[in-house]
Amino acid sequence: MENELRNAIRELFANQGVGVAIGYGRVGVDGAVGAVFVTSPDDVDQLVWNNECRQNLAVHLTRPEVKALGKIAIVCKPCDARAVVVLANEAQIKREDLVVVGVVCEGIRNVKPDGSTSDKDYPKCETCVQHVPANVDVVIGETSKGEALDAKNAEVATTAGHQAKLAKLRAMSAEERFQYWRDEFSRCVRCYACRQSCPLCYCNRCVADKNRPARIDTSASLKGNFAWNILRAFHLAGRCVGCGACASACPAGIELDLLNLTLANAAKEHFGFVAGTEVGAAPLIGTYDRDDKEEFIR
Amino acid sequence: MSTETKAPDAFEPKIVAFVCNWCTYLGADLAGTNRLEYPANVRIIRLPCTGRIDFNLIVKAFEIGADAVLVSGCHPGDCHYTAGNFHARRRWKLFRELLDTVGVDLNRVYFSWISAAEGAKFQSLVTEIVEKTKAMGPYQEYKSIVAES
Amino acid sequence: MAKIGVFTCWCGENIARNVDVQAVSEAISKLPGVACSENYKYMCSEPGQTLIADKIKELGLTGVVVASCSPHMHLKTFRKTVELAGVNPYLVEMANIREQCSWVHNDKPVATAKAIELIGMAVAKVRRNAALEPIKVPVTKRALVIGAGVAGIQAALDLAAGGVEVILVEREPSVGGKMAGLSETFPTLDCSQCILTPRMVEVGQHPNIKLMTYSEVEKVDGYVGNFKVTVRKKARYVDITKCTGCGSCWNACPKKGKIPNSFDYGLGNRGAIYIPFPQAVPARPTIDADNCIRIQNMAKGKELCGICSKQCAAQAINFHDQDELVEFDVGAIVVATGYKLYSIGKEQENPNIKGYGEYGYGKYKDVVDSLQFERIISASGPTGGEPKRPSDGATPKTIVFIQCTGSRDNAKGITYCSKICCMYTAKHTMLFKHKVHDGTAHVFYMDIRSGGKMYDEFVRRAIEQDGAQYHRGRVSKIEKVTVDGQTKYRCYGADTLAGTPCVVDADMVVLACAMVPSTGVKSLAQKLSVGYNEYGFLSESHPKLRPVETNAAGVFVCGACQGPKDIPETVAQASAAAGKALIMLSQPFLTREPEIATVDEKLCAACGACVKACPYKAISIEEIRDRKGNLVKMTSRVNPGLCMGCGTCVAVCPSKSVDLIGFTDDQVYAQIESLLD
Amino acid sequence: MSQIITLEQLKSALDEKLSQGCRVAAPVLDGEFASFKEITKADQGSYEPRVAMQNSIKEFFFPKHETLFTFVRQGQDVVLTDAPDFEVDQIVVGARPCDAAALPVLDPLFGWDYQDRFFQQRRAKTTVVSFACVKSDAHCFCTAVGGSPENTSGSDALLFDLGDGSFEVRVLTDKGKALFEGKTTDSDKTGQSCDAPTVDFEVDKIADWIRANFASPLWEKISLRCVGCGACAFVCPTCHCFDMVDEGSYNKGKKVKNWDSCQEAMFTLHASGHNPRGTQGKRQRQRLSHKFVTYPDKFKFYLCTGCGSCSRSCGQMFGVRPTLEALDKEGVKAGQ
Repeated sequence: MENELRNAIRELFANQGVGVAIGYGRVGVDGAVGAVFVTSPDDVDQLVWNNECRQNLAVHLTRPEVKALGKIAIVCKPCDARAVVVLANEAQIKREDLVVVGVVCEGIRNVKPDGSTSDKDYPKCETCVQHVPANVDVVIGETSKGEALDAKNAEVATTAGHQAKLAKLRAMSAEERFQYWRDEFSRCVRCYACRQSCPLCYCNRCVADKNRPARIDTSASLKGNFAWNILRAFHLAGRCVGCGACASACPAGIELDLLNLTLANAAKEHFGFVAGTEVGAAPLIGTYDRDDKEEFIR
Repeated sequence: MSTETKAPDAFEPKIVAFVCNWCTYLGADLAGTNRLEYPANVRIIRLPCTGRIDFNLIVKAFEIGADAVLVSGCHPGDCHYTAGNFHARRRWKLFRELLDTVGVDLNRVYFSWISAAEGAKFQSLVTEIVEKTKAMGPYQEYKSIVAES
Repeated sequence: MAKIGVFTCWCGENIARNVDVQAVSEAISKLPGVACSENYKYMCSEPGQTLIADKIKELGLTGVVVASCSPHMHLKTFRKTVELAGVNPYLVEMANIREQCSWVHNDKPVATAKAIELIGMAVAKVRRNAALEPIKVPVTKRALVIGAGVAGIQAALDLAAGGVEVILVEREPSVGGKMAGLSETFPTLDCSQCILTPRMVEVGQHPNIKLMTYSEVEKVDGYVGNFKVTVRKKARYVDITKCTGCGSCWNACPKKGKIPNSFDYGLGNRGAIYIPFPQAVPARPTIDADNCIRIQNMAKGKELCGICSKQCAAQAINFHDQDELVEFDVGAIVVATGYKLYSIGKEQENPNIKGYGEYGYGKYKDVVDSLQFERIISASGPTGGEPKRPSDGATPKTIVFIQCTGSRDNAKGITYCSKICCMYTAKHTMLFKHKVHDGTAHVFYMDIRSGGKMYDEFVRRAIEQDGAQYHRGRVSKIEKVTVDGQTKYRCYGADTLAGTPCVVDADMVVLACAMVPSTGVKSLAQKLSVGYNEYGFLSESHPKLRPVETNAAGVFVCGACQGPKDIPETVAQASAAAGKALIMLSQPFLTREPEIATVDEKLCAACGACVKACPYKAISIEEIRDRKGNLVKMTSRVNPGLCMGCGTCVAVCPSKSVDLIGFTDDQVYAQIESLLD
Repeated sequence: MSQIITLEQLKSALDEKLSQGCRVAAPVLDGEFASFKEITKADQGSYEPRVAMQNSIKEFFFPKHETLFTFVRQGQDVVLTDAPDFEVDQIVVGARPCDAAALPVLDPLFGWDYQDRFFQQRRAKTTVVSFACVKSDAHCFCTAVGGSPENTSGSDALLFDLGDGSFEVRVLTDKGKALFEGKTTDSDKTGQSCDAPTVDFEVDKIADWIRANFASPLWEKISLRCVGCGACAFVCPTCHCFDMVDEGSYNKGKKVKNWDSCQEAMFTLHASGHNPRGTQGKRQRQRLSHKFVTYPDKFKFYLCTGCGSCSRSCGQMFGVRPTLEALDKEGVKAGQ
């Protein structure tokens, strides 16, 4: 499959005027897999594909440094390809100027806190049902694990374990939940790694960096951290594709993606909406239906 | 400032209300015109439309020590701007879920449709919110994270 | 440094009874930035306003807070006051210490404390207010009228008489609408066509009116005073500038008399090339392409028929005609798209509405709706005005009229009263009786609603002079039966006044169906950003005070597209809409409130959330280019002519790159934070 | 002859200090993650040498968020009140030697010109008890910057895990002595640290390359995968950049000092809109230059202890070690 991928990318350099191919390579400490930016067909052999290819490379699509390298080809797992769909729907990329090379994926290995990988599946892959990428230009590889899913039968990208954890949390009293997040958010250092590693946090200037008025405190205090984490999660409502980049980037190990999962579940349950599964979909927030639920309104 | 009917140290909740200019604000005005008395704990922030009411304002209200928040606008179909309340309704539906997961007590966040003709509804809802909030006591959890910051 | 003047009003005793105004003034005078804190018995009185003006001049105030009644009561007053004193009117805020404080709290210390906080909030806000100038937008002195029934005709004529150029767009081949097909009109029994056709001719000839029949509005861009409208001229296959209307073509058409004429609601027939009725304006034919032998065979490469073309001396027929898109700039739009009848037995467009299978409409030819009956008794109708029933052409002796078919029937999904049915049913019974002297009209009704000048008298006449039999009750079903060898329609009704069942064997049944908005009105409303209710009736801006305006500035409504109404009301409303449009178009510029949204274009990421959320389509994605023409970035941009200032865009913007002037985040957060303990 | 202390004795010594009102911070285990946290009972801590930690001990000297002064408006005046002094004793136990080594690195910075009382008071009041390393991983490179698994720099006492539920205690300073005096017993057991991590680059040579190659295209090339999240700076024991902001309302509030990172685009954004470090390559150049050129030029220390936390926490598999290796391979050794 790795060869198939390399050949496909070579072909793109040769025939489609691609200036940079964003893929995975052994770039980190001890050969850890991270993003590589191949700018010449001679370097295509740097590309790898295996079950350590964890990052969502779509985060690079909106970066000016990367855009400056010319027409982009990007390697996307099925889950990551959803982020590309949202970016295109939100007019952050011109889909026709981009080649998405989708790779069939049967799961990525887990990453331990020290950065090493274990043989266990990455948490979000445990229950993944989307092994064949949808809405991509080229599909690399084959699998017996099912076909590409379209918007109608798409599921929220998450895991049984995560859903169970969220369900357990939601079963607590409000005070207990608040206490849980109080402990979690007390570790938040407001580095904004969650924001920077999110492919969909592309604002030119985050509202957290604006101070007239200061809508939320910039301090890594409990007050500021609650406000920030609520804000971050809600700005991704109906947009988050569940790639988990935020949680895996968090140096404090906060399970931020539980907040995103709450909203993804709500979007699916109340509005039948799964982000990133439909090309050209109108945004969940910013549109409405006259019959939207309102049982909570007095 | 205290009167003989009230113990000076009785808990008086702080309620922040975000309301639209065309329905609920006028509903509150009508409550006044009809002299419908209600507790004095609510502070109304007038905005053009519920469509303008961002979730961040609710968070901010808790940060400044609100014990409960009310968000209110026109009934569906009555929006002065056609659809602001429909947009707002969808956001709130989602935002409540997030607040719930974060552990913000949903008994402290109220949403309502109150038309310009519903002065009595404004009166009864505010009265109810104040009574229920008094029964729950001050919103200690949120106040504590603010105090520690 | 801010110099804010705070002026607290006693409102006589209204505020002072429950709020210690003196204590409030003193407490407020200690707030940072407050340069003076005054109080007065009646701040809105002339001495009160003078007090404010004097303080502005004396202290050079940079902001003013008036603590008195609701801003809905007096904000405009105080804006004027400060403007006259030389301060920008948008530097005023009001604290509502009457409706929302002194009138609702009787505990004086509590109300006083609250008043202080309310004023504190206003002070915090006004500190961040900005001086604003009203927005001026230019006006195109041309109006679009959509629909050329009696409402559109009236509106167009009034606008044209006012010196405004009018584009009158009608989807059918002729103007005239529903009224052109009516027999006689209540309560005077004037001939409908006699009163309408002169108007139809006038719109066809008026130098200020550009008539576009067989055309539909395709697209509406722009905003009040500056709409850009695209109209689709449907292919008519007849060049009406060459055609003389001689009639050779439609008389020669081999399909003549073979195609149901929709103007006669299927009761009469026409050819493939036709004029819908003799008085049509323009009196020019149209080819119904679906039924034209020539056109239908052209695609197969065959050249058949073409008789009409051979007959046409003017060579006006063009079988290769195509739809054409025409663009216009207009300043105002009047919507007059009218109504149709609710479809009784057939499929409904609206899934919430059900039909009346039990009445056999569509199954029994002699069960007709009220507009069909109009054609049956109209002198220009398919029977030449002779009442003949459709099935066998026999003259009916007994006709049952069923009112409220659809209307006011929650079970069928329409809750409203269609308003005109009581009157036209009475008219039908009279016209029937005048033509069939030995006939009997039975009317089943729920209530008789005949409010209006000479209306009730009219109904009484139908009953008392013309002997119409009125039964208060509903008909539960209609059966086709044969009595003495004759086909009858047995109507099982009830007379609830007599308390007895009431069964009538009728020769014919006329259903007074509910009025519903005409087909396609919702998509038109969406193009215009005009609201509509669950049935599709267009929403006026205010039911009492702004009955012909809509929430889309520059778009007006009249006639039955806004709600069921009769001809006099329709005409009055059409003139009102034309008048409102004329007022707008008579100004050199339109002045709009400056409290609208604005985008920080440097920081906007152009994600388009605001574009989708804006109820007025006031936001678009635009390019920012440098002087050399290179694309710098994309951004959202608010059209100040369209924005109504709701602020929905602000709430959906993740980076808050859009803000609402007058209710900026800076102002609102300052208000909230002023409440911090 | 050595001094040893059992785990139980260590905990009871900490509990005793806690009961005296002393603040104690120790590694606390939360699932798979361990982070330094303030504890209220010694049992809450997890006392074994670790390579990977979620944070460094710097936040007990230089908190992520610190109030400098408060303000309140009174009438037309504004009244300022300085933040109180740090007056409580503090113990940080379980530091890695590379954590502790950062403290002497930071001392000159917080005292060369402006005397930062916030940092200095905490330094004076804090006793640092470190654990010598028993293992290293591929991210570790303390040896490259003068450290070692049993580096004593910055520690008041260094403990060696004897693997039998006790530690050998090497007291290094008076503060260390004050903590352990009378709590240890004599023994002949001595502890041993793991082997020093190996590196095949020389920091001095790389520093020279950096000096000479400010405009090298290599910077952009090697930094492409960095998304500028700044997590590296926040877990780094030596990164110390901060931002000062006003928080609160018009009527009252405070001036606070918050951690910041040069990896974020906003860090150097000018009011004009111009950003002198507009790309990630320029930001990484800044980070590396500061750590290995400008800081040592001024204060004689590398601004890096080789702990490897940056690359361990980097979601993009980046960090100081991979960057140094890339510069060494593609710059120094390639002779570019």
